[in-house]
Amino acid sequence: MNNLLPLIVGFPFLVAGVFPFLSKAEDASTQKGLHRIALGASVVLLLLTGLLALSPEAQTATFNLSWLPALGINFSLGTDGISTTLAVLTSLLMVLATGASISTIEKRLPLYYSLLFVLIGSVLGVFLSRDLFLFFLFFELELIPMYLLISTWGGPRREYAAMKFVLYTLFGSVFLLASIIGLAYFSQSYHLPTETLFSFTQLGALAQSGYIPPVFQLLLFVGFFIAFAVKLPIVPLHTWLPDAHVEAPTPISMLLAGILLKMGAYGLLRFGFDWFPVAAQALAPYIGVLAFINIVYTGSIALVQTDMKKLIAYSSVSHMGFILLALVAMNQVGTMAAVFIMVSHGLVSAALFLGVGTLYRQTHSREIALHGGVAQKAPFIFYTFLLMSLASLGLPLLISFAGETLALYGAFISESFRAIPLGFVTLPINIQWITGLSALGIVLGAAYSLWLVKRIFFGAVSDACQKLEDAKLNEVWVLGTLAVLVIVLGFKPQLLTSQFESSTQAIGKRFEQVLVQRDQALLQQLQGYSPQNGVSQNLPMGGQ
Amino acid sequence: MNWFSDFFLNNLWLVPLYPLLAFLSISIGRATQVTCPKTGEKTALLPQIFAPILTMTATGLGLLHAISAIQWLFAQPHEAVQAVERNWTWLSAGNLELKIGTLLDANSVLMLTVVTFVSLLIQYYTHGYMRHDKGYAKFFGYLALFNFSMLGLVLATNLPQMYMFWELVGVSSYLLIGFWFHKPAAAAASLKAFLVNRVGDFGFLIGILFLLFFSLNWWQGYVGLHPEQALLSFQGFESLAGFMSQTLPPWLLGTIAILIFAGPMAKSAQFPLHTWLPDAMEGPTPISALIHAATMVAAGVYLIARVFPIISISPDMAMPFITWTGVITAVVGAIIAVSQTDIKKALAYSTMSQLGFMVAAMGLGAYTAGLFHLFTHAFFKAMLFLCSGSVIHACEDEQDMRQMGGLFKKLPITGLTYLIGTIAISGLFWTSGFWSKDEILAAALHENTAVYAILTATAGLTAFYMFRTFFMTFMGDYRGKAHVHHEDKVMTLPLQILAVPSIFIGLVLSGFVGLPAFGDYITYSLQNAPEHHPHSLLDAMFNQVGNISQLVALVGVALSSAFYYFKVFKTDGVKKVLAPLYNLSQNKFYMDDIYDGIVEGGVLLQSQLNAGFDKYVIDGLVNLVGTVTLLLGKLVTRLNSGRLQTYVATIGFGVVGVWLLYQWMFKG
Amino acid sequence: MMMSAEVAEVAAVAGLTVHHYLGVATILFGLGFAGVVSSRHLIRTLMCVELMLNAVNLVFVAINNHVNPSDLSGQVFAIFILTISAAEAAVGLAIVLALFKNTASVDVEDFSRLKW
Amino acid sequence: MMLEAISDTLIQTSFGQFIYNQNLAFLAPELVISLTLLMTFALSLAKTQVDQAKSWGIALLGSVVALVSIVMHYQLFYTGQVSASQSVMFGMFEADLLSVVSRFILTLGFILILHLSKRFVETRLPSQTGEFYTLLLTAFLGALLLCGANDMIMAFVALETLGISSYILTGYLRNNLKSTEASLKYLVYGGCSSAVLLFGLALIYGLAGGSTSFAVLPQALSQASDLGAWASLAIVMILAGIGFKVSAAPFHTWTPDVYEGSPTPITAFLSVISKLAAFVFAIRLLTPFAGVGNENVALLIGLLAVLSMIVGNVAALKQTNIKRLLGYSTIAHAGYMLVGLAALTQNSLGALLFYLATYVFMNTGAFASAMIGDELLASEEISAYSGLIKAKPWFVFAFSIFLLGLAGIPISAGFFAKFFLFQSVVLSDLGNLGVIIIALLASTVSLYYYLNIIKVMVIGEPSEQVQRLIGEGKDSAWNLSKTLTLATVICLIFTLGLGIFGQSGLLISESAMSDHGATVTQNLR
Repeated sequence: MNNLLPLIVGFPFLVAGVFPFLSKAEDASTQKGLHRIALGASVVLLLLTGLLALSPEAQTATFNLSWLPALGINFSLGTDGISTTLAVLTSLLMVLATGASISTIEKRLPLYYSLLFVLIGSVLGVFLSRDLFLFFLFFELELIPMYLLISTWGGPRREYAAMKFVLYTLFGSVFLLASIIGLAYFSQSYHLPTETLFSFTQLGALAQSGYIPPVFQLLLFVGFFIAFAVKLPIVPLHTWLPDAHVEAPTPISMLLAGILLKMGAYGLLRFGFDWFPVAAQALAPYIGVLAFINIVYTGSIALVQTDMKKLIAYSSVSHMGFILLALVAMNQVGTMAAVFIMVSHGLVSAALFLGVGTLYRQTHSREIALHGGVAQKAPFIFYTFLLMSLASLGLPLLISFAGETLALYGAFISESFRAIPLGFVTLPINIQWITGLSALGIVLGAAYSLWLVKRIFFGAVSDACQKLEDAKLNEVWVLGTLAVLVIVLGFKPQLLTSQFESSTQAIGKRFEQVLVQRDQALLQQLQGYSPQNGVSQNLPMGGQ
Repeated sequence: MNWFSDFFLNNLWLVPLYPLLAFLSISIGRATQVTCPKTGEKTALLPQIFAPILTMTATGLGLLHAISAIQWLFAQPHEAVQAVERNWTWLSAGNLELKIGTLLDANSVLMLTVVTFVSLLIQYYTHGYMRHDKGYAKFFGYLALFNFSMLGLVLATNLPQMYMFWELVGVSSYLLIGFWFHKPAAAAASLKAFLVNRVGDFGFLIGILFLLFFSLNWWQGYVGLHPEQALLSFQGFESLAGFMSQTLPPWLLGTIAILIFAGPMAKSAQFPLHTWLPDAMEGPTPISALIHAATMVAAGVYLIARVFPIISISPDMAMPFITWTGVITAVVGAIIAVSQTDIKKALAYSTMSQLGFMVAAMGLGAYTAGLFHLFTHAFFKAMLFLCSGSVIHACEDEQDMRQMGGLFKKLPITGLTYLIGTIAISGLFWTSGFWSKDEILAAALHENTAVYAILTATAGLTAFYMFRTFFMTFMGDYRGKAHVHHEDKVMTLPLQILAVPSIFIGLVLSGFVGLPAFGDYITYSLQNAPEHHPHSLLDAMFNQVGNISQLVALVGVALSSAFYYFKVFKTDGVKKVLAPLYNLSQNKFYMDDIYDGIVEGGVLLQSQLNAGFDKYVIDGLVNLVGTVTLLLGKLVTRLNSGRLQTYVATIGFGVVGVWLLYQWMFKG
Repeated sequence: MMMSAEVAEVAAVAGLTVHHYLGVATILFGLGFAGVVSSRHLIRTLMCVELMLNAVNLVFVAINNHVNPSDLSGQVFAIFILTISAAEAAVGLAIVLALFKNTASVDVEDFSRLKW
Repeated sequence: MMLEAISDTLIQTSFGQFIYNQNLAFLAPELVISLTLLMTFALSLAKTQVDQAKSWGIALLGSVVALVSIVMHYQLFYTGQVSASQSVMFGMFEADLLSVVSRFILTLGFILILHLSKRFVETRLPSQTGEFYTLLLTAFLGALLLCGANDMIMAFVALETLGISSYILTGYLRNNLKSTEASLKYLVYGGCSSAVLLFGLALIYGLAGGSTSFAVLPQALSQASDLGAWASLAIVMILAGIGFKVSAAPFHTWTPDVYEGSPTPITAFLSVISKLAAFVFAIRLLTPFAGVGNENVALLIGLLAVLSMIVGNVAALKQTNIKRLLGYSTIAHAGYMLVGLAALTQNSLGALLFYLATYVFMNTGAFASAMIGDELLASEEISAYSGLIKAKPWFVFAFSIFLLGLAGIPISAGFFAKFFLFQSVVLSDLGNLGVIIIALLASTVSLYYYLNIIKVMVIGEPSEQVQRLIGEGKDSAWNLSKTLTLATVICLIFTLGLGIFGQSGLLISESAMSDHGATVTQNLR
């Protein structure tokens, strides 16, 4: 099973290599042929990842090939619960995106599909790599295909949006590279074996061991945090997302929202919080505030957007805020919630973007005001879009409810921080306050999604939508699969959580361990302190 | 018979499942188009007629479960009712385990019977009302979805599960209100209903989070106590409340209780969050009857009953708050109902007012009275709405009472049942309304005389506006233009069935007629529970509180008939005299405009500011960095002016500059 | 060997130390550089470049004499510099000639077509 | 075996004896190149153009033989028959591993340049090809000598041979005003900066106690605890000289004009060969100063590095001429390399050497593509390239790979080289992380203009030149020069290959700077 890993990562690149040599004719039959080949290839990829996920060693498969021993870099891939789940999500969304591009992309198909497969190969590489250099290589490799995909097939302001996306992510990866090299410096200065200088196990153990002086731990954490904050995105560094989404063609914005944002979350979880829990706990108050801003601030902006895609883009940022909140909770519930929302948001936002895409394909405008009464013209789009909007606002027994409640429950019962020290003044705001205020996000979520549904689907049929017909066949089966997944995984979330339960539990236990140590240290500090009856009497309101 | 009832008792989890299956089969059946071989035209897989059959069988089975549950309840000694609870894990993460299950105890039996019985009748009625509508099957699908969520809520064993089905009920009411989504008013009403409910759910969620925090982090005792019970299970609420009252300060207890009360405040249309209920009348009448009269709005009161232990531990903060919210809602509802011209809106405001009564009862600690009024109100209010439905159906969808009048002759059964309903709601002649309202007033008298006075006055006002609607629609001569059809047999049958409990249920459950009293099973031992229990039937019928309330109601009826039947006084004369009150009532206390102001001025304005800030400041900063780099680039290329002398000069400046910088940086 | 001893005596008598030579050399160097920067005429620029190179010769010889008079590697270096500067001057003149043939002007200002 | 036979007979002769005891054998590549130089010179006197064309063949043959001799020399090292440091000609030339490896890269680069210039020279100056190659070989000879020069005089002579011949080559298109103007600027600027360099060397000569050899420097400086005023001025002046040759800011003003004006093969030559040789010279000269005065020299070089990174990248943003843009990009890359030089540790210099190797291939590839673009579209403006993917997709793919390589985007050698360089710099001292972050931010800015070209080619509407190309359709096939395409393909293979299979390349460059590799690195960390 171990050598399945390089096959999964290598296969997309192989396909990408083949596509440019296929015929460039623009007539219908070759187009259909190309679409079919691409769909076939992505289905094969899905089978491979599915095979990996269902195999007994889904959580422990590893593959190692020494590549540049002179610098301690080896081509090592591996899986644990989280990586397999995200890999399966990636290949699933790839199949759906290829399905969606059948009706949206017409010109220059060979170039389009080769870039798409390079993109998917690099994302799979990111999720499955167990060597920090390899991770960084794949992290940067997906930039150029994404740039070309957005700027060749995108909307009117595509070049600006694509360039902004690339430069923003590259700005983030500057700090990622700085932290990677910093970590390598410490690994070298502690004379750890050099031929596995960049392997996760070695660097992870070093980071978690606490040998690195706390100041540098903090700096390294901040380096990783900024890099993945751009990708997640977190508020001050998020302005690339609305532009990139609005200008990207539908299948690309499906992938962008579906899996590219998850690279940020995955990185934050694995390199940020998991490797530097002490530093993460120290900065937890500020990240908590960022999470709140991410949820409520972008939620309110989504409310007043006039462009459909921009509204959904801002709502994705708001959902990513819940992931951040779950991570800040630093307990088992929070970690599971974070990974769960990664998957649930992936499916829901992909469906929402395809829904908007089908409308944009026919009305050629994303202005909400121009649309009206679409429900009477296109019932299938209406019912799937309604289902997905309800899912995105967190309706129970649909997929994202479990994620959001776990995030809120986990964050509220967490003890990660009791006050926000701001240099001279310490605000008595603890994580419970932050969670309570972030719960406003679900009200805003309901407001903007249902208001969008009302303005587009209900009421009289607007003139732009007179000639609107229902979704095409390929869009029907794509939206259908997503709807089934959203309902089934909503009814029985354990189907999903059983995949990554063990790894999130392990990470969660490590977080809780850090919090317990912090409390013990605090207790020793107040020597005179003697706990009365074993019940830790820290009132949520008062607290330290 | 008992293996039959055992089957129904043990797998109560089937009750919500039936409507869910009905909903799924209807939606899938209608969605899949299949081309029939002979004619070749595409029809839906499931013919239209199957939709009502599926939904009604599902509700019928639910009713059978309810009957066997009643049998099980009556078989038990009412002092020690053994609740039956079964749980299945829905989602577990770390020390948090969310469970879904079914809880069978007195309250759930009560709600189960009300929901299944009333919805069965309404579904039969809908067959008549919606037969010509294009979305006929879809409507029954949505009704099945609503039943699933309501029954799930009723049988919930713990608060998180209750919250889940709470939101599902909210969504099904959204779908049903916005059923005719091509009408802009219906679309707006459904959005408003859902958002106001969502605001209530926000408070409710914060309350749950608090309870979760204390029971998981502090209350070390929880885990050992009931391993099989779910987190925050209703069974364990007494011990949780006991623990919390010892450890937490009173203001915190009060805040938690009020936060949880925020949920019912929105769902049961209590004062500040009531504006969605009248707009919800945009939906078809059957759902106004089902959801906005009998079941959903009652879910709020049911939740208060479930979390009563938590509320009761803050007697001097949460309980008065709830009482006065109930009272204000009752008064405001009644006043606005007086000036309504649309028959459904009038009934909607009367529901709001009656809900006010129930919530006030709960606030006063009159647990049994509140639930008893909920029980009786479900029947006669559903009947009233169905009557209004049959009137509207007959007058070709005319809802304005000023265009009706004299319909008694054309629609005798509807007229009669409407009269019975009006008598019941006004609490006259010992109908069911009298018994339940009488207990609330008795509790109010015992607890707080001011509340008693206001509630009695409101009871009188209720009688006034209810008879006003009766006289305007059924008495006098027909003012409308439309040709009035005959009443449809399918629609009048449920009316007659509902008339029976509206009259006798109060008497039957007063405990003097062989059957056990309502209060025997549905009680909650509160230290300061009102001790007065009528000893005999006569004493119950003719006690002091009952007589006063009947008297006040009669005065109301008299005044109303004076104005609207005998037309002794001109209504506009009174309007001028009570002008301020009348304007207030006409404009629904300006609540809608206040909310529009809050939403437009507050939320949307702030969002516009945020969007502007995001676009110009953060994005502006990013673009600024871009332009600054380009400017720097221009500046640097300035150096390459093409003139050889400047090039060579840079060597000199370069050397001197670097050397000076070196001296300054490393030596200075 | 003899030669340098006498030279050293004469220098000592006249009070000339290596710093004087370096001073003169730097002044020469500065003049050369100023000449290159300021002159408009190409030939004068080339001559100033030669001047700078000669200034460096002076520095070499002075230092060689001051630091290690017995070993003449400094002066050898100076001779190399002389040859190289001669080669450079030749090439420079050829280029100026080519420019003159094309644009009939030797003014530096005319040759600023390649810019920004 | 045949070689041993020749060398045995040769040794008997007195001349052979002289060569033997001065182990001149290690100067074999230089000797071969001078031989070919003479032959092409003889050919240049021939009248007929056909003979002139043969000179390209001879130049190529000569450089290939030189390459073989270098490889054999490396074999000697590898098999340990020869001890690391072999000073030749009384210490003038140090035939150590550093010089071998750098000369190997140089020759590879030179062979590519030859391929670039074949068609270019035949079409533009058919009658003077012999003379062109003679000059090119002299410049190359200068570069080779510079790599091993371990003495001031030797270094200066080599530097000037390289310099003066490249002045002439820059102005070789006599009737083209741009070329002559470029050579004028190059000459005057080169003259001044070599004067400044000499002034510095003179001061160092004084400091080193009157000996022109670099070997003596380490002892001379060992006592010096801190750089005196004169010594620091000397270092700055030397840096000015090196900065000119390597086109580092603030001594970069000549680069854009000369790169735009001079013929493209010569620009490639300047940007690759002379830069590499100058860096080896810098390594030999500056490493003794590593320990002096708590790394002041390192900070000085770092200053230059940061300045050139910022100037190079920022100025290139708004360029429209492809060669001028590549000129500014070389300034930026000089900045990245100077960061490696500033760290002055063994593995950072090793990584620098590897970076130079990858840079040779990427830059030559980029210039080759510019030349192909010039042949296809007859214009150096980037706008002319718009929509080229519709006519020549494979050319656009190659050009994009070179540009992405220069930008340091993955799977190209540029990414790996940049990563190794920055990582080695930080591993020497965590304090350098600040400089690295500046370098990375600068390379982020650089992606804008590299990606801009790719965007124009892939997304732009076909320009009129490209439309004409599409009109010609497939029959225009590859009437491009065979050698030019061959050179581009070789560069492409190396740009993609050197990263992924860089292990051997890395080992060689690491060994070059290891203890036994270069005499000069004894006192390095």
